[in-house]
Amino acid sequence: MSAVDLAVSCGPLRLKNPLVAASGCFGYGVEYADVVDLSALGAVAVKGLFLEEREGHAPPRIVETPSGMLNAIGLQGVGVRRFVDEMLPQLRAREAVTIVNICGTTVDEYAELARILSDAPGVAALELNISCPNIKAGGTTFGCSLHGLTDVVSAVRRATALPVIPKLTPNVTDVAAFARAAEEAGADAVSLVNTFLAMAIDIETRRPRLSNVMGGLSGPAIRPIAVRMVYECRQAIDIPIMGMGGVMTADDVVEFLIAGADAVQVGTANFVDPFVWPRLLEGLTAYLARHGHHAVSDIVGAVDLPEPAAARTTPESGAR
Amino acid sequence: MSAVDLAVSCGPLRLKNPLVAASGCFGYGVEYADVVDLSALGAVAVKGLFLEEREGHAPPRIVETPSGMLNAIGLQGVGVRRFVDEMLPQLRAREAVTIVNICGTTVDEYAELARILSDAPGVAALELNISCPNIKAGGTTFGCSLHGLTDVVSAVRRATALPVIPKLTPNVTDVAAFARAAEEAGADAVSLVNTFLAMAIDIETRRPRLSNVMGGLSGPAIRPIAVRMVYECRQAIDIPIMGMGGVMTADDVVEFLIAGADAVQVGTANFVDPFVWPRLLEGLTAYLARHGHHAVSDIVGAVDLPEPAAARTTPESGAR
Amino acid sequence: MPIDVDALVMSNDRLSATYNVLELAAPEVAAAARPGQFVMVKQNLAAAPLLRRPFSVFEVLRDERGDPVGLSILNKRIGIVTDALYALEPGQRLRCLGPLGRAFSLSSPPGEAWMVAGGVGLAPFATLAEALRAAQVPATLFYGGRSSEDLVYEDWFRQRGVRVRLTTEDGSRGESGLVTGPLEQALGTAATPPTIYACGPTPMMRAVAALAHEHGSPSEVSLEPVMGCGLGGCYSCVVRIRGGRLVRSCLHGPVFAGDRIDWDALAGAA
Amino acid sequence: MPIDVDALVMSNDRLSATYNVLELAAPEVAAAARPGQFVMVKQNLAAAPLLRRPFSVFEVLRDERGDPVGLSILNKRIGIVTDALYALEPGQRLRCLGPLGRAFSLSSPPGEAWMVAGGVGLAPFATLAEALRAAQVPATLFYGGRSSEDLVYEDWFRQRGVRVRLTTEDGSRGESGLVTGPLEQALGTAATPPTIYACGPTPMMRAVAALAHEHGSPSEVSLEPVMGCGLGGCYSCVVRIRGGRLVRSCLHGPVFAGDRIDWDALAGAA
Ligand SMILES: Cc1cc2nc3c(=O)[nH]c(=O)nc-3n(C[C@H](O)[C@H](O)[C@H](O)COP(=O)(O)OP(=O)(O)OC[C@H]3O[C@@H](n4cnc5c(N)ncnc54)[C@H](O)[C@@H]3O)c2cc1C
Ligand SMILES: Cc1cc2nc3c(=O)[nH]c(=O)nc-3n(C[C@H](O)[C@H](O)[C@H](O)COP(=O)(O)OP(=O)(O)OC[C@H]3O[C@@H](n4cnc5c(N)ncnc54)[C@H](O)[C@@H]3O)c2cc1C
Ligand SMILES: Cc1cc2nc3c(=O)[nH]c(=O)nc-3n(C[C@H](O)[C@H](O)[C@H](O)COP(=O)(O)O)c2cc1C
Ligand SMILES: Cc1cc2nc3c(=O)[nH]c(=O)nc-3n(C[C@H](O)[C@H](O)[C@H](O)COP(=O)(O)O)c2cc1C
Ligand code: FES
Ligand code: FES
Repeated sequence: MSAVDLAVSCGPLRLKNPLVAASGCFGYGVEYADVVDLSALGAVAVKGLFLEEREGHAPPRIVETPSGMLNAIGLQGVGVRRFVDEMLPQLRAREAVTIVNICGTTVDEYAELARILSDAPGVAALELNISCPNIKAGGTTFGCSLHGLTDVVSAVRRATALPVIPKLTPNVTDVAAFARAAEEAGADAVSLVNTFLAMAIDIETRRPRLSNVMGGLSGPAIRPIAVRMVYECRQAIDIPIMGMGGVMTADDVVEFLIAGADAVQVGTANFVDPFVWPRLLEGLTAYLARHGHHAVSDIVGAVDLPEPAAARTTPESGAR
Repeated sequence: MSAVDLAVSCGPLRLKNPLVAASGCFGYGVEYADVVDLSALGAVAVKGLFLEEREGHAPPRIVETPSGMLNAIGLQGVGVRRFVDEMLPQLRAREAVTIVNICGTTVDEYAELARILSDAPGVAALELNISCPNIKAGGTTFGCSLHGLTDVVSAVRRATALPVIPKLTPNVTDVAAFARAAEEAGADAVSLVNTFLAMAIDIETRRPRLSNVMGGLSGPAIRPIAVRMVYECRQAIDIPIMGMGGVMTADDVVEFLIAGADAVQVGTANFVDPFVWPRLLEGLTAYLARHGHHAVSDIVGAVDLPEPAAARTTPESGAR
Repeated sequence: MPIDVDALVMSNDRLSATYNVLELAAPEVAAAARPGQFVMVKQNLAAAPLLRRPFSVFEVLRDERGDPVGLSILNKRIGIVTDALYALEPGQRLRCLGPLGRAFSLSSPPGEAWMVAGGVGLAPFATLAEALRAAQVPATLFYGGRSSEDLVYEDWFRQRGVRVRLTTEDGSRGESGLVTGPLEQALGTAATPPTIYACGPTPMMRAVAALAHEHGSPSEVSLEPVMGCGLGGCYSCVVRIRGGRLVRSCLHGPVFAGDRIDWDALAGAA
Repeated sequence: MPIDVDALVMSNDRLSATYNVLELAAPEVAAAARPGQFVMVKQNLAAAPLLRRPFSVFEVLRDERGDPVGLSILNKRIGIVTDALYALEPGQRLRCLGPLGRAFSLSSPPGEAWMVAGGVGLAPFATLAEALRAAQVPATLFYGGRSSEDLVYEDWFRQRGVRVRLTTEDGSRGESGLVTGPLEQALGTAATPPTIYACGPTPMMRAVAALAHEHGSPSEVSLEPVMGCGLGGCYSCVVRIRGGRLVRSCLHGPVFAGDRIDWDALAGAA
């Protein structure tokens, strides 16, 4: 097993292993410093940050669903300045590789956030959360509009030398088209998936179970859709992919790697088991060793397609 | 409880209750005649039919996932003529209200199927499966293209006097836009959701777990997304909605009704428990009685929105 | 007409680290079951995993008066549900839907019946052995496994007048090699071609069907594809038969005439 | 620093049809737990439902030498997991992550400590009673429920020198009415303002906090919002404090000064 090297590179970003804490599921990282060795993770994607402090939505903010959960936190956050002054130094002290997840309501806000964070010591990369609430570009979110995505990525690209990783929403018809647009706009990598827009209703009160009415579905329930989307994007782009969606075990990590992810983010699993990280790392190492691989990259995108089927792997072909 | 009347109407279609067997999850209905009283169901949507007999995909055709399953049956079927000659008479003999789910590779095939079935005694309505494999309209399936959808619905509308119910795919950015297009093209109702395009990989063999590589995700896992989509469509159209996706219990039926469905289809649950129907009917009746309702329509679309939230129910607002 | 019973687990006999026999209180299902039929089981309708799993009816359990009181299933651990069935304790319950599928067709005397089982493929043959005995058909069981742990219950068959020939691949029990070895040998010396029944790994069943064909014996095989519903509703369980059609093995099987199967296609699917 | 233990269930004492006490072998968690802290439990990491559930540390269980051997939780059935916890049998295991959250701040003599519990809101007060006793703070428990079945464990408190005043809404036990009745009365006649601790339904805690404020008593309440993680990671558990900020009750609570809570907002959220 010692022969296995878990290090991966996501474009300019070198990670000691492919496991990354997903944004919004790990606070600002510092909350977990007591239970998780932050320096042992490939990276930590911190909770989505706006320029200013944000209050977020009223509770109830989460509700459990079959093999998943809905959340509508509303991006409560301390704002970028307090993050840089208060959290970033702690993350550096813990030797965490920090990916900052940024959100704006305008293209300029994204660019401004990128500039501020470029000057802040200890930021490894920027993940662009382009599926936030209240971000309109031609009537839909940046994340659901190719133009919106292109505008945000290009603006951030111009504003920073840091690795730029747009995070794609799964709530679109053709996610691969968004991955291509991100690549063309100069992204260093893409991450996917964000949560699926969903809703649950309390049948006794007939009220939505979330104060915000709708929320994002995460957890094992979405994994098969997320794996499909990572696979589609792998066929469509050459830049690295950070895959995620419902990863709970090392087997799930491997499934995303084989589907085409260069790194794998882990979100909801942190809530179920904050001590999941060592188990994921050991399991991944054991899998690679068992199969005689020395590097993670050996299995990235290594799907073995049955020949006749190869012709049928268009997005249409699966639906009934 | 006897005071509760479960009858509902979906446009011109009168159903003795809102529970409908979902297409492809109940064979041609006749397979279940021994275990289910077909005449006790609101209706039976039979397995998708093409003009000609179809072989479908090679096995493996299904794989289980967290709270769900993937399938890529590939619409194996007997073709419309054998259905009319062999199955339809049996369905009539069992007094089943039969909704025929039709699939074509061209607009003309849909129209031709509609004509044939209009002359066949015992067809209550046509459900248009516009998210089948291999159906191209401008590079994407009819189901993922507004023009494709409009063309199919208009053509079928012209070809038949039967109630026309396009079945919407959830694999789109804005499902409500497709519901509107269906309404404008003359649909009597819409049904949703079909399955979510997904994929699972066997990490030992690195082969896709389905011979077709991708398949459709169904079951409880998708329910919160399906409920959201039904709710969005309810805000967008005036024609009736048949809602579905992960219904396993009477509570789930009620959730879809409250979200805005006039009738509720039940698919995967048939595999888990073919005797689910009496339990669903009793549970629904009990709920209505407990809440002092005499008709199903009393709760259709009866979501109670917390005031401040009402403003925030746009598709964007849930995502992070 | 299948029924669904929330059957009480009467006993769980763990035969080895991988095999166990569960006795289930499902008298109606047991009474209706014919040799080769199966049941779809699930521990709790609400609990994960979502789908039921198919299992052959192993024994029909009877009281002293000979009336059916339940059935047993022979379980081999290979995953989530089979592990859970191995761990079940008496007093717990298991939902049991059946009987389902097409049964073996009984050969009649004086012709002999030869059953060929590979590992857990033994499961459908206990009920068949009882039926053959009632019909006074002389029966032999060719029973093979990887090693001795894969061979269970042979005494049960001996006690019912079945001649048993054991093989193990590692030679730890009976003749060493594949079960088809002794079968071929016996076929070569058989006075009249016996009716052959086979259940086990696909390559084994294929080989048995081929041998039977060669020696002019009729054969029936019991297939074990992944099954989503067991009732003909989902079309997940199809197998290709000679002539090219895909048929649902939960309705037209699991028992098929060995000659009807397109073995090349089946091998590809596995 | 919280740890996660796959704790053995040592006993399950079903006090009524809705209440039970589970004894869990989690010595390290018990040793570190301070009054008012909680644990996040889940039966099996892989099993449904997905998320853990928060429970107050009820008793710290000690051996004859007084060393912690485990902890108990007082469980009230209201849904999926609480039903499952009611059904647990000794020998089974429960994952137990903790201790978590902010503890009660101990008042010191000669001042008195009054604990006000509504139903299962009793849970955080057993450990508090022990701590008060060790600090020689005179303690009273005002304990209310809908009816007598909602009142459990009062003797446990009496045996530890706690004065207990019971109320039930239906009068089936103790004084009839709400727990705030006797509290208000007692506050009216109290020589010096006691420190007041409250846990129970939101309206009750709100009323208690208001009474305490009126009579110049410091108060602490233990809130019970839905919690997704218990570690500050998910931001699901926020409560609005005076001044308008939303704070995570798993980190800054569950125990808050009664004066800090924006009770209007909290009522709205429920
Ligand atoms: C008609 C019929 C009768 C059967 N009778 C018996 C019996 O008497 N005793 C017995 O032990 N088993 C029997 N089987 C096989 C049994 O159904 C499977 O072993 C079981 O479904 C596996 O479930 P699992 O949750 O343990 O495995 P899973 O965790 O679901 O899967 C584990 C692995 O096993 C594979 N697998 C899943 N289903 C099957 C299957 N049907 N056959 C082979 N591999 C599969 C999966 O692809 C996966 O790789 C029968 C199958 C059929 C179709
Ligand atoms: C810090 C803290 C300490 C707690 N201590 C105890 C304790 O010692 N003993 C005890 O019995 N309970 C305690 N609770 C409450 C307990 O966590 C919930 O009762 C439990 O999570 C419900 O889980 P369930 O699966 O049974 O309910 P579910 O099936 O998940 O939900 C059933 C219903 O209860 C509601 N609900 C869910 N979570 C909560 C919650 N946290 N509070 C109120 N209603 C909820 C749901 O909205 C739903 O309407 C505590 C809660 C917190 C936050
Ligand atoms: C409570 C919660 C908060 C989240 N907040 C953010 C966020 O701030 N920014 C972001 O890009 N994604 C956010 N996400 C999405 C996750 O990062 C991840 O994309 C999604 O949950 C799927 O992964 P999982 O199934 O492993 O959780 C959040 C998810 C959850 C559950
Ligand atoms: C095995 C299987 C086959 C299906 N075949 C069809 C079909 O032929 N036509 C169709 O419109 N939908 C088909 N569907 C989709 C279902 O009708 C339904 O839309 C979907 O499964 C969601 O509902 P559920 O979660 O209750 O199963 C199929 C689903 C499954 C699981
Ligand atoms: S198992 Fe569903 S059709 Fe055979
Ligand atoms: S419960 Fe997750 S932040 Fe408090």
